[in-house]
Amino acid sequence: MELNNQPQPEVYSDKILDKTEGEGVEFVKQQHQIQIEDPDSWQNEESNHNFILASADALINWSRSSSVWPVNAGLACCAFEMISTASSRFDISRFGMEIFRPSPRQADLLIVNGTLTWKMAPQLKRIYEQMAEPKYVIAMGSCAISGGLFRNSYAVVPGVNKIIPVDVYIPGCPPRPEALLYGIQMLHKKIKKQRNFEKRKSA
Amino acid sequence: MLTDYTYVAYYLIAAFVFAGGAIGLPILLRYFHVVPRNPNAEKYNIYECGMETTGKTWIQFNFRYYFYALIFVTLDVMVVFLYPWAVQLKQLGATALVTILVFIFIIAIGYIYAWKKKALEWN
Amino acid sequence: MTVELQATEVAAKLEAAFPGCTIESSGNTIVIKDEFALKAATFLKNAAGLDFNYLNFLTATDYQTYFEVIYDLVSLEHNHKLVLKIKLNNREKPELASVTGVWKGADFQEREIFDLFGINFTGHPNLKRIFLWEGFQGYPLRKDFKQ
Amino acid sequence: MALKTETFLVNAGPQHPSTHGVFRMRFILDGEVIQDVEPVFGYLHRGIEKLAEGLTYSQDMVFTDRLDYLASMTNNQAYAVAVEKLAGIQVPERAEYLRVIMAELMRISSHLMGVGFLTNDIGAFLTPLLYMYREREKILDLFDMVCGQRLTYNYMRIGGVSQDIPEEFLPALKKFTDTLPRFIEEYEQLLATNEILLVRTKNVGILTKEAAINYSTAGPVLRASGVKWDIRKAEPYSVYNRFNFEIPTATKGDVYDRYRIKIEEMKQSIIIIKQAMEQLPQGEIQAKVPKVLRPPKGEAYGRIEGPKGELGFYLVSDGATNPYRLHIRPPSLLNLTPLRELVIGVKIADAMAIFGSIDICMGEVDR
Repeated sequence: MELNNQPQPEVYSDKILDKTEGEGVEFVKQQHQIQIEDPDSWQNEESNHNFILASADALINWSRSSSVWPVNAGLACCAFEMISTASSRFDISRFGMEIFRPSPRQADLLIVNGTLTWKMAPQLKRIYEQMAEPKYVIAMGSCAISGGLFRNSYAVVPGVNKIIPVDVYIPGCPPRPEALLYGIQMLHKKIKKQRNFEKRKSA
Repeated sequence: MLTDYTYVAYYLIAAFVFAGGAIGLPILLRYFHVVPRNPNAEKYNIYECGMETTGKTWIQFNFRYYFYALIFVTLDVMVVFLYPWAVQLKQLGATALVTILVFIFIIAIGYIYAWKKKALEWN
Repeated sequence: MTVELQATEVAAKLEAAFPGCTIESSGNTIVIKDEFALKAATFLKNAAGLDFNYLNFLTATDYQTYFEVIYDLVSLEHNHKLVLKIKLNNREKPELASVTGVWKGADFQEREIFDLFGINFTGHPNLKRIFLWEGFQGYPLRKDFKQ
Repeated sequence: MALKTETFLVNAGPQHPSTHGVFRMRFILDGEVIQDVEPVFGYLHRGIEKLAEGLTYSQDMVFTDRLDYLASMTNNQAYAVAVEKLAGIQVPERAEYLRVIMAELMRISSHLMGVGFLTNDIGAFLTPLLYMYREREKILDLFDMVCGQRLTYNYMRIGGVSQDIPEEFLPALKKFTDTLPRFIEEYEQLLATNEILLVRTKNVGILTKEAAINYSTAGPVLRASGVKWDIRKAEPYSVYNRFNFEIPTATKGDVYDRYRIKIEEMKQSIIIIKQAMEQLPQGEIQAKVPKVLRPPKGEAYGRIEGPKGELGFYLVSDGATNPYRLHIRPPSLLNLTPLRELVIGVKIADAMAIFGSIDICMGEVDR
C-alpha cells in the first residue's frame, strides 16, 4: 500500500522515529506473550535465624515499607482514583507516600493504573527498568490485572504481568480509594517479610 | 586568643565524619547485600518521559544564556566581598565605606556597559 | 433551534455550480460523487446563504461493498446543519481529496480515518497513523479485519 | 552578529506530570523556544469503536463511562440521547430532570479538575488542586448516594435513569449548591487577582475567532475566542429550554479567558441545578424499552454540550441488536487541532500552560 505523493509536508512529522517506535512495539508484542510470574519468592522463607541479622532485617524493612514513593504515572481512569487517594480526603500521606515522584529514578513503587495498550507497553517497561532497586509494582484496576473491559481489543495488553512482574493486584474498575489503601497495606506486609543479607537476584 | 575558637575544630571533624558516612554507608550496605544490585542496559539509559532519547545534546546554545551567567557571577562575587564589610560596619568607620563605594562603582561600570550593549535582552 | 437544512435546495444550488455532482439528496443528507469532494466543500463553505464554516465531525463507515465518508457541516451564524456523504466503491485503494485546505479541523479526523479504515486522503499535510503504531497490520474498523 | 544555534529534540512524553494522561508532544527546541511540535496520540487507544460494534446497545453504555473519565455522566447522557433519537424513545419528565441535575453536577466537577490541573501546570503545584478536590469529593459523595459509584457511574439507561434518588439526596444537593458559590469566591480570591497567574496566562496562547471556528474546536475553547455556541442553547436537548441561564463568552481567547469561562460556567451550572430542583416532577423514571432493543434501520447523530465541548454519538443501525457503526465526536481531540499553531514560537513553560488550558481527557482523545 504505497503512500500517495502528497506535497512536501511543511508540518513537522518524524516518520523515521515513528518507524523505530513501531518496531519497538512489535518486538515487545512478540516477546511478551507469556505471564511473568509474580516475585513472591520471599513469602514463604522463614526469617533470619541469626538474632542480629533478624533485627537488622526488621529495621531495614520497616524503614523501606514506611516511605514507599510512587511514580506519577497515570494511564487512564484509575489514575484519578489514585489522585483522589493522594488528595486530602483519603490521604495517602498517612503511609508516607504523598510525594508522587515524576521521574522513576526517585521512586520505589510503580502503580499501573488504567488500560495498558501495546503502544504504551515498551514505554512502561522502560519506566519500570529505570526505577531504582528495590522496586515494587501494584496493578490497580481490572484493566491492569487482565485487560478488563477491553481485553479482546486489538490494541490492549491483556494483563500488565505480561510486561512487568507485579507484586499486588487490586481489583475494581476503578477500585475505590479505600481498596487502593488496603492494597498498599498488603504491599507493606509483603515488604516486611523480605530478607536482606543474602546474595540473590533482585527482590 | 586561639583557644576561643577550638569549637570550630569540632565542626570540622563532624563535617568529615558526615561526609565519610554519606559516602561509606552505601558502599557498606552494597557489600552486605542490603542494597540489591541488578544492573541492566535499560537502567543506565537516559530517562526521558519513557522514550528513548534521539539527537545529540552537545549543541550550540543561544549565547544569551552565557551572557546572563557572566553578569550573575560578577554581581555574586561582589556580594561575597560585601559580607565581611557589612558585619563589621561600626568598627571600620567611614574610610571603609568610601573604599566599598569605589569597589561597587567599578563593578557597576561593567554592569552598565553590558546593559547598554543589550546583553540582557531576552528576545 | 438548529434547523436541518433541506438537502434538495442545497443540492439544487450544488447542481447549478457543478452539474452532475450530486447523486441523491434526501432529508438533510446529500450524496455526491467523490471527484467533486473538494469543489463541493469549498462551495458549501463560501456560498452566500450557506457558509458552512464549521466542520462538526468527519467519519467513515464500511458497508462491506463500499466505504462512506460522512461530513457533518454546521453554520454557526445561521445555526443550520447539513450532512454531506461520499461513497468510495474502490475497496483496494480508496482515495479521496483531503479537505484540510477548507477546514483545518479535519486534520486529525482524516488521519484517524486513514488509520482505522485505510482511506487515503490526497493533499493531507501529514497523513500517517494517528492511534496505532507504524508496524500494525491491517485496518481495525473495516468489517473484514481479522484480529 | 547572531551566532548559529542548533535545535534539539525533546519528548514531553507519555509519562509526564502535566500531559493530563498518556499524551506525547515531540518538541524541536531552540534553547527554550519551541520551533516545532508534533503531538503523538494512541497511547490509550483501546479501540472502543470496534468493541462497541460487538455488544448490544445497552451494553455499550458501559464503554461511555471510560471515554471522558472526568465526566462520565455527560458521556452517558450523550449516548442515551443518541440512541433515543435513533430508536424514537420518549423519556419521562422526571428522568429528564434527573439527567440535567447529574449532568450539571458533572460539569462543575470536570471544570474544577480543568482549573485545578491548569494551575498545577502553571506552577501552583497541588495547592489549588487540593482545594478543588475538596469540592469534587462532595460531588462524588452525591453521585455515590445516587448510583453507588465514584467515577464510572453507568447511571443512565436508554429511555431513562437506572435508579431514583434517595430522600437524603435533595437536602444534600441543596446544602451543596448553597455552599459552592462561597467556595468559588474563595478560589476567586486565591486565583483571580494572583499576580503570577495573571502574568502567566494573560495574552498567552491566543486563539483567534476564525481559527477557533476553522479548527472546529468546541466548548470553553470556542467560547473563549468569542463564539457564542453552546448546544444547550443552539439545539436544546432534554429539558434545557425550561431553564434560563446565560452562556459566558470572552473575546481574546487566551489562557486566562479559558480559565475565566470555566469559573463562570460553574456558576451557571449552579443556577441550572437550583431551577431543576424546584421543577423536579414526580413520576416514573424509565420509559418502556424492550429488553432487547432493535432500533429501526437508519442512522442518527445525538449530541450534548459536555464540559469539554460538543460530545456527539453517530450511530448507524442495520436493525440488529448491536450498532453497525458507533462514532464518537471527541471534543478533546478536536480542541487539540490548533495546538501546533498556538505553541510554535512560545517558551516551553507557556506551552504547558496553553496545553493545560485546553483541558483534554485522554480517554476521549484516543478512544
